Parts: sequence; structure tokens; C-alpha cells
Amino acid sequence: MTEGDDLRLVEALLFAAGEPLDEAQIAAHLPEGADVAAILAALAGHYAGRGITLRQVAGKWVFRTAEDLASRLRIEKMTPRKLSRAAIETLAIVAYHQPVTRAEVEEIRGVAISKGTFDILLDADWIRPVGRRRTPGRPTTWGTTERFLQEVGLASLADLPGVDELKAAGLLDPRPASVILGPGTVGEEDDAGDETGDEPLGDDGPRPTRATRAD
Amino acid sequence: MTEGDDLRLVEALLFAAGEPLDEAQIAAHLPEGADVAAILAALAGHYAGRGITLRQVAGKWVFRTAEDLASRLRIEKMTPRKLSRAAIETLAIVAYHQPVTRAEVEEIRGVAISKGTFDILLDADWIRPVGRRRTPGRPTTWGTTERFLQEVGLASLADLPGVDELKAAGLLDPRPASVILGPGTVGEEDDAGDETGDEPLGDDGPRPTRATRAD
Amino acid sequence: MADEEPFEDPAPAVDPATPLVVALDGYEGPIDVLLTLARQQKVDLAKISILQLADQYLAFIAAARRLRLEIAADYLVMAAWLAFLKSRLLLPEPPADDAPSGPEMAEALTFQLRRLEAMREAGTKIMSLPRLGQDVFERGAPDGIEVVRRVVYRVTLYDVLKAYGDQRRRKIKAESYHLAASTLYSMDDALKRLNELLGQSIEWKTLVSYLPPEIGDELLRRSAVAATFAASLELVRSGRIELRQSQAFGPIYVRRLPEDRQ
Repeated sequence: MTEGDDLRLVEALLFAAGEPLDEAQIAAHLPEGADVAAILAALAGHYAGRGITLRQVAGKWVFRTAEDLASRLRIEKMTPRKLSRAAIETLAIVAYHQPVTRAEVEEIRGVAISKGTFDILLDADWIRPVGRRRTPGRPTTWGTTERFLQEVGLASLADLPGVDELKAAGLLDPRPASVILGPGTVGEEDDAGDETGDEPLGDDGPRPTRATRAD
Repeated sequence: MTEGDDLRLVEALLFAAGEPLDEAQIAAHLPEGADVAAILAALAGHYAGRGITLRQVAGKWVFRTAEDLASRLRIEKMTPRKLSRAAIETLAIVAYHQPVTRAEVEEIRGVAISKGTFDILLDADWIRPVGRRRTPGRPTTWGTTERFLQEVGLASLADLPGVDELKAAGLLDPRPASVILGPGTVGEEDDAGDETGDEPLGDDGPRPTRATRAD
Repeated sequence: MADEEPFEDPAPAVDPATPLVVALDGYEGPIDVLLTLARQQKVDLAKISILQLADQYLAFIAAARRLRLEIAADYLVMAAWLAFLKSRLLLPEPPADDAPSGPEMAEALTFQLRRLEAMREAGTKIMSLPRLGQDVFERGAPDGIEVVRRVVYRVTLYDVLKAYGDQRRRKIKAESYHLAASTLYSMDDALKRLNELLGQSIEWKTLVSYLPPEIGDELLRRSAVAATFAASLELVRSGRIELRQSQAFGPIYVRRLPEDRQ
């Protein structure tokens, strides 16, 4: 088997699978010792600038149509999923602050979250419970799903728009502002994680890579 | 819009389409006067010899994975299954009494062995014919295979626990072995082969070491 | 596409010229109101005048109250907090050890506003990412990967040993289990003996005298007494004999009924 054959196989595999495949799944079809990363890189290179591109979403590989063709591909006008302002804000807070509790989301928004808001995001399979905070009451913590990354086409949470800047600005901290800025707290209680750490939910699959966590 | 863009669009269109598209459907996405046939030909040429090919099916165009890769796109999933009691008992009797004829196994079990039971053990490559009994009808005698030893994690048949050990482990009736198996069975009547001796099958390799014989 | 997302509808506009236009309905809580008011200052949120903001908010709430609008509690809590903050900022007094100073409170509020603003912008950015099924498309009709399921049988040494043991045990039971012969004196024996002996006499005799004489074993003897007594009752029931006992635990006498009374 030549290397070209392996490339063809990976191409066919990703094409036939339809859904994103991780490197282990791809490697399972290749001869022992095949350089999966190199093959994927070569394949991605081959499709660069074409109508189809090989992309990494949520850590997995998948073929997608090129973004710039969006307007010409749209056949009938799609009705985009209408999210309320509250839902979008909540989604953003969960995405950037995960793992985050519901109370922390409310703290950031400064208003109670209506039940429907969380339900919509859960229903869309964009957020999911990821564990429990090790604090009194052991509140559930929330994070985004693989589905979310797939739908917005992000390779990982680290690719959320502007995440690095926000983190550098210290704006990714879900604790109450008074606690964060209160006397003697700034930069001192950063390692409160011992008491307020999170425990993952049972075997809920691998947790998404945390983009940021500032506690 | 360049011709290359049209090619990319057709590529993305055929990729995302849920069914084969005819040239009219494709043309509907292209600027007036675009040479659909030429674009399709160029695209087909581009995919020639790759893992994906552009093909014409019943006059419509569709991407398909290359046919020669079909067998490698298959995923084999192993479903482990436990043996039936009849099969395990048969296997155990063959292991302990080998070389043993099918009639003898039935005699020991006190019940006829279905063909399926033997076939499963043969298919799993756990038992094999090892010779023929020098009795009327010259019935085939059976023994266990290397594969069987690997499956149960034994280095050799000699490592198969003896009757005494089974008794100690509570796997046999607590009465003395002599009562269970009749006097002088364990390791004593091994050489009764003078009258009912076995002849090995052709060049079927060395006969397995007998661990115990209790008949 | 961003322009299709409803979140792009801005929060209710507060006209800088007439800042007291009250419309609480569209706001997502007091912080949202504050953020909207802060935007009017048209400076970086980090440099916002908290004092000015507090005034604007308090005026906003006061106007709402004048109009007898129903105001949710959290808006009022915020108003109270801002009034307190304002007093702290205007009349600096040494705070108690654990109480935050006015500037610290102001900083906390600024942080909260900046954080919410950041999240709001992040939400906008997320929603304007090319979306799967709207802007970017997945494979429409994947050929699919054939999944071949193969049954593999597994067996462990324990399975084999246990099966062998079970099998042997069953066979042993089938071959050798039989009821041990009873060594006790049975009622059948007693019936037979009584019938034979009573046939010869119609005199009253003790029941004990009908016991078999050769019994030495205590257990056997007791079984003979019980069986003979039971047999005597059976014979009374069938009208063959009669029994007599004059006192409790006294000897039991037995005799055959005369033929005419049977």
C-alpha cells in the first residue's frame, strides 16, 4: 500500500462517514504506524481553496462546504434558529466561562434566568451539564457540547472569538464582582479551586477542553 | 465571478446535495450561460483516481467513494458472546477427556450433542479432530487446540487443573474422587490404548499433552 | 448571518436628550439598564463615571415610580445600592474594616458592566460565525460506512472448570442417588402383625403384648410402639377391634370384636 492509497482511503472515509471522525477512528482503518496527522494535513492542503474543505471541528475531522460559498449555496431561504437575547447571552456566558453554574450565569447577567432560556439551549444540544461544583449544595456546572462546536465550526473552545483577550482582561471570572474586586481579594484567592473545584459528572464522556477558567 | 468559482460551487453543491443532481439543477445555481458540461467534466477530471469520484448515475451527477476502497471502509465490530452451557460442557469434556469421540462426550454428558454445539467450538477453533479410535466405525477423536489454551490462558494442557484441584475449589462433589470417577482413574488408565487405542490423524501435528484422563 | 439574528435588536434606546423615557419591559434586569445608560456616556466602560451613571439610574427609577409602573424588586435593590454607593463616593468616610470603600464598590460595578458587555459582544460574534446548515454544509448523502458485526465467542478457564464440575456433579447424582431402605418399624408391619395375632384371640390383652418380641434397638422399639398404636386405631376405625384404657397413661387393652359385632 502506498502513501497515496492511505490518503485516498482517509478521503473516502471522511466523505462516506458524513460525521466528524477523530484521529483514532481514522487510524483504525490505516496500516499500523501510518502517520494520520501527516495524511490529514496533506488532505487538508489538497482541499484548501476548493469548494469543499477539510476542517477540524470539536477536535474531529470533517468535510464541509467552503464558507465563502454560503450565499450561493443557499437554495431556499433558511430560517435561522431564532434565539432570544437572553439565550444568546446565556450561551456566550456558558461558552466562555465553562464550567459555570446557573447561579454564576445569573450573577453575570444580573438577572434571574427564566427556565425557558436554559431549556432552549439544552434542547438545541448546545449546552450540557458537565459536573458539579464542590461547594455547598453541589450545584451543577454547565458547558457547551460538541454539537455546538460543530454548528459554529470551531475546532475547539480555544477558538472562541476573542477568548484570549477576554481572559487577559480578567473578564472571564464568573464570581460576583464584589468578591473579585473586594478588599484583599484581587489576585490572592486565585487558587480557591481547592474548595470550589469541580467534579465531573459520571462517565459523561471526555469533557471538552476548557477554553478558559479564571477562578 | 471566475470559472474557478463556478467549479467550486458545483463541487460544494454536489457535496451537500442529498441526492444526485441533473445538469439543469446544477445550472440553476450558475450564472446564465455557464458551461455546465465543461465544469462537470473538469470536476470529474479533478477527482479521477482519488478516494472520491464524481460519477454520473442515471443521467444525474453524484459524488461517491471510490469502489476499490469499499472493503477498507468497512468497520468490523466484534460482539462478544458467551457460549451456551451445552457448548461449554462439551468443551470442558473434550479438554479433560481428550482424545475423546463424540459418542463418548455424549455418554459423559448423558445427552446428545447438537451439531450446532460442535460447530461453534470448531468455528471458534477451540477443538479439532486429533485422530480416530481403533474401534468399529473408527470414530474421530477430538482434542483442544492451541487457540483454546490461549483463550483460557494456559501454557499447556498439563496446566489444566486436575480433578483434585477442582474438588478443592469446590467445583466438584465433595466426595472422594475415587467415588466420583471410579477407582484408579486419575492418571492411571492412560495407557489403556492397547485395545481401544487411538491413531493420530495424518500429519496433524503433535497430539496435545493429556492433562487428565477420567474414563 | 448576523442581520438575521433577533439579538441584534438593541436594548430599548434611551434617548440622551430625554433620558427619563421609561420602558422597563425590554430590559434584562437592572444591570442591563445600567449598561444601556452607560453606553450614553460614550466612553470606554472602564472610564465610565459611576456617579453620573448612578444618578441616571436613580432618575430612571424615580420616573418609573412616578408613572406608578410596577417595578420589580431587583430594580429597587439596585437603586438602593446605587444610592448607597453615591453617598460613599460623595462623602468619603473611613469604611469599617470589612466594608468595601466607595471606589471599590464603583470598581466592582464597572467590572460587572464590562463583563456583561463582553459576553454580549461574544454572543454576537458566536452568532455571526458561519453556521452549519445555513452557511456551511455537511455531506448531503453520506455513502455510509458498512458496519460488519461479527460474533466472537468467549470462554474463560473458570467457565470450563465450572462446567466440567457441574456436569460431573449432575451425573453423579443421576447415577447413584437412591433412597436408603427404612430401618424403622412401619405401620404396614404393625397392621400385618396385629391382624395375624388378633385372629387367634378375643380376650382383652395389652397392646404392648403385640409388639414384636425380638426388638432390641431403642429407636426401632419406639417406632414399633407408635406404629402398632397407629395400626390399632386404624383397625378400630375399620371396626375390626376395640380398645380400652382405664386411666390416662394407663395400659391400653385390645381385643378383636366378636364376629357378630363386626
